[in-house]
Amino acid sequence: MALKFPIYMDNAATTRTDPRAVEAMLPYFTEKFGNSASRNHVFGWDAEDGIEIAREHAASLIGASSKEIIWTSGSTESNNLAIKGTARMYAKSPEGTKNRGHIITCVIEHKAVLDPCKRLEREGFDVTWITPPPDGVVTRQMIAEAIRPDTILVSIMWVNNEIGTINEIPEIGKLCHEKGVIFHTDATQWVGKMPTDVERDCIDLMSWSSHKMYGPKGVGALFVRRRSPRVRLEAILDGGGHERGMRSGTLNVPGIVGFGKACELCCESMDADRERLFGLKQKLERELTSRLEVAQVNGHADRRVPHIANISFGYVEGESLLMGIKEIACSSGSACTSASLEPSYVLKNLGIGDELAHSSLRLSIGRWTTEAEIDYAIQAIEKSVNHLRTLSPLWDLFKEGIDVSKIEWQSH
Amino acid sequence: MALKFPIYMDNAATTRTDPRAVEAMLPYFTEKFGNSASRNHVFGWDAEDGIEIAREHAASLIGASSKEIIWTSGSTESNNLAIKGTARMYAKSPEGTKNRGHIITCVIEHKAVLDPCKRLEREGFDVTWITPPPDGVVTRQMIAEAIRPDTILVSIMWVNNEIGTINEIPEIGKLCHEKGVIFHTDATQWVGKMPTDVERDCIDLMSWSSHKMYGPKGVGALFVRRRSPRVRLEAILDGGGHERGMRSGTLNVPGIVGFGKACELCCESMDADRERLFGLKQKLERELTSRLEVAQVNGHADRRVPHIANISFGYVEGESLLMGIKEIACSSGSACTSASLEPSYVLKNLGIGDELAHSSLRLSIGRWTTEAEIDYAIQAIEKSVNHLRTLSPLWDLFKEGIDVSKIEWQSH
Amino acid sequence: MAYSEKVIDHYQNPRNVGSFGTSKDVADRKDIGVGIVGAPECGDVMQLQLRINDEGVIEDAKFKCFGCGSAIASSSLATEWIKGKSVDEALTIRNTQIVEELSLPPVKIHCSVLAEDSIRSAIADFQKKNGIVPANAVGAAAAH
Amino acid sequence: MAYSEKVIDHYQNPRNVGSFGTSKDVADRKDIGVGIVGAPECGDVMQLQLRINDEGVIEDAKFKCFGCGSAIASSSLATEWIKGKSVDEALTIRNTQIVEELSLPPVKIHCSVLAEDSIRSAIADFQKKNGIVPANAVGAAAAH
Repeated sequence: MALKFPIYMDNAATTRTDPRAVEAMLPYFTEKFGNSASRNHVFGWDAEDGIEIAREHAASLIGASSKEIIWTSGSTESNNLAIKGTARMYAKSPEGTKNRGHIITCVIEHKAVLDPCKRLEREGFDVTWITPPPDGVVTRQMIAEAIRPDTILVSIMWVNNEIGTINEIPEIGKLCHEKGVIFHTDATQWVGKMPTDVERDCIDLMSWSSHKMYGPKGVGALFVRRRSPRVRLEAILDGGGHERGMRSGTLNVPGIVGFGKACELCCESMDADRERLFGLKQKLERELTSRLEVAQVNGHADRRVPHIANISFGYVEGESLLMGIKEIACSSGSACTSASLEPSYVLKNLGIGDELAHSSLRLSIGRWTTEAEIDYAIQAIEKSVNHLRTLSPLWDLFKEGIDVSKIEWQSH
Repeated sequence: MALKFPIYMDNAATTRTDPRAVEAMLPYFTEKFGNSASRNHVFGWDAEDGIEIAREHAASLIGASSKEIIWTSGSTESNNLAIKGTARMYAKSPEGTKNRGHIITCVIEHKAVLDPCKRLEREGFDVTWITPPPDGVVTRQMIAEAIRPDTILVSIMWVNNEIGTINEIPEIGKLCHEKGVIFHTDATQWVGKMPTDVERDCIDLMSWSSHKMYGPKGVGALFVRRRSPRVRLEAILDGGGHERGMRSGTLNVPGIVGFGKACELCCESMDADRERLFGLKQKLERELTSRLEVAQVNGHADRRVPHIANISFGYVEGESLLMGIKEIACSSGSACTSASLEPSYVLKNLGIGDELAHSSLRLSIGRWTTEAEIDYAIQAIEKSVNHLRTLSPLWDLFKEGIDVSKIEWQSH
Repeated sequence: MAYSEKVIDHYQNPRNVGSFGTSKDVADRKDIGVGIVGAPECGDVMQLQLRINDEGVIEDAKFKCFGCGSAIASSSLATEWIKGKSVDEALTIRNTQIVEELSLPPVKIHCSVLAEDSIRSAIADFQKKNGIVPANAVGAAAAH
Repeated sequence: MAYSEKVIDHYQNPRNVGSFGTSKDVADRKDIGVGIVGAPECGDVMQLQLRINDEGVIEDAKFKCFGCGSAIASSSLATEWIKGKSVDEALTIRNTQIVEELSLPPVKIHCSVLAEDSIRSAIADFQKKNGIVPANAVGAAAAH
């Protein structure tokens, strides 16, 4: 089959919506278009039925009860609601005071976790920021050492979105339940791709997003445990009392229906997808690191999800590499996904070095990635890296045997 | 043309998405499916282009610059962001203190305004709750009397969602600008239906929602004035710094594109739609109040939008009336749109009386409402009211000349 | 929250609608017991009139109702159930039986309570008119 | 944030890539001025080597660049512009001209600044090697 360009390898940023999910959504725009809060007519009932079927699918994907699913606009909102909602609900002293409670998180979390935690710091909460070792894995041991008698919340992502490392989530969950601390995980890069059981793994709050698992953008979910313990949250969006009072606002009916369908599809194809993607990722990493000098896979050697490969190519700047392989849509630690030009804080914080952060490429594959695309990517990246090294003054220095990191650079 | 049942007359709850808006969205699910924050490939650029074109349409619908449009998940979020964001940004003293600033709003606002204001009261702000007279109109004079030296925010809806009354928004806007007070209006039932010019009318912050104006659910906008004055807001959703730092989170690209298309369509057909709907609403109200005894139109006689009719039929309970006209999808002040069975707080607060609140019907029409549907509704409502009055002990009392309100009822 | 078929049936074809006269008409009739419960500002008022013979058997029952479909169905059903029953039998009807028969959702349970109340209230009116002191008067009042 | 056609052209066909030798090779050559600006941890390093004749004319220029497409294009363009120019003329090149020629977006202006810096730095190196004190040395240094 002929390749179709550009090849999409940025599935960690967002995924294509599965056409079956789009098809499921369509009737809810123009036929069953009611407001699910309308209690008195069939348009409202149809919308509510759609919502509740989706809730069942979302719940069964993660081993929860459907009453434990709160719909949001996406992972950012889910994370904000979980973190701020818990802190403000379980605060040990009122607003305007200090020492309102202790929160543990990690410096390589997504900004949607970091920024709410920073805000809570300003609101009088105490935050411990764990820095994982260069392999990127947050362990039970690190949390155990950080927990204090006044700890109210631990928030650790299941999978890091840039390097794909898997943290010790079940172990941390069990620890938190032993210690009576509420445990939140941002599972945006995990759910739908890997088997999930919030009950077994002692998760209290879990965020995830439709558009990272082949559903539409603009919808997310927050799992909120209802028993042992029953978790309560202070809402962020007030008004009307939808979603058990935790999230007011007219529900995005078509979006939720599409998300539900995407959950159902992930349930069905997760095992096959996972194995196939793992094989493709292995090939990509193996070929690139064997064909090219000074190419390193970032993150832990084994504890990584099958869809994210993050590789640094020494002495080549990432953005220029993206330009050289413009028929492949992927991202680099060099140019942040938001408007900033700072290199990836994730790679920086792991002590990989700013230079290798600037030289990194994230290739994230998905349901429609083919082996032919992987083969093409390998060729294209090899060629472009070699070309850029002919332009690179750093490559010359490296080849002369000079340690680039020892030079005193004239920064500007 | 044969009528198609059920007839939808609940356009104030939500509207059918215009098929042209759905068509505009479709490519953004499966073809141009990128994350608009992806800066390095064509999937991201296409998504961003879609967002920015939509922003232009939204801005030109309200006379703003596109840089003044912040995308949200809907009016509830827009209202929360505008009200809490302003109060927390312009607070006169820190959290945990009293007298942090004065806010003026009105008791018949939507819950998405009332509940944030109540939360701010708990956070140390002082709120004046204006109760409008039975005609429901909030005037410049009422605000002028309530403004104090420490007033930081006035939040008054443009149109009431239950009775359709139009408040003195341009006049209140000018007053607020004279006094240096930030002015927010929840314009959910106004924008897209009536000509809007935030510049002329001195609006600083304005919320509205896609799904009330023939766009998809799950998307809203907040207009945030950028000059004279430049309004600043403390974000509610942190993380990533999207939307000029005011609203983080991956943008709902297809939803926003659909919303943009809906704005464009409203620009085109607003004048014609408005005139047609006004005629239909007039007929509905005129016929029902002339054919039936003790039937009153709620709200101001003239200052009302063309798409909302709210009529009370004395001695008939609203929910049973809905059941009697089940081929017409509409709502009643008797059963609240959320899960509560409380009668409409809007009608109650206007001093119409709980009894007439329980007897009210809201018929809200829209782009696809036909005259044949109006004629059918008139017939069906007349018939059902007459039938229910044969069952009503209150109707008998009325007919015996007994004043129902003077009886001491055995409440349970 | 669609209505059950039985609620719809009672709503569309209510049994025993009507009265044996206005409040004034029946005020002095010792064979008629009148119960009016609820309040307009609460959204439901039920009026039940019972014609009771010398043996204490409810020979006929008529209702009127201002209220939602579930309230109308509950009172309609109540008239069906009590016709032909003795006063004592009628007093054994519990709102939970109405809930079950009509498959009322939790938010509509108050309608069934109102129907039970209207039966008790009408019988109490009959007993008061006839100077009968019910054995369990205190208990019944305390039940609500 | 698509790149302009001129940036793409310079990226794909960079002009004057290379060097007149390694740093060590050219360290003692008085006809060569070397400028290396930027830092790896900032994501861009530009190396410019100029061969300048006795009349102070830039006879040849070579660059290498570790940096994004805009940085590569800026340095490539700089070599094109300064070849054949006198040292004094080369010093009149301003980053804003590079921004304009390449249609660089605001977030990429720093690339043009780096290119201007590399010209100044290479010329300063040449002047230092040849004991020339530039008339406007203080002014030039203060400009950045």
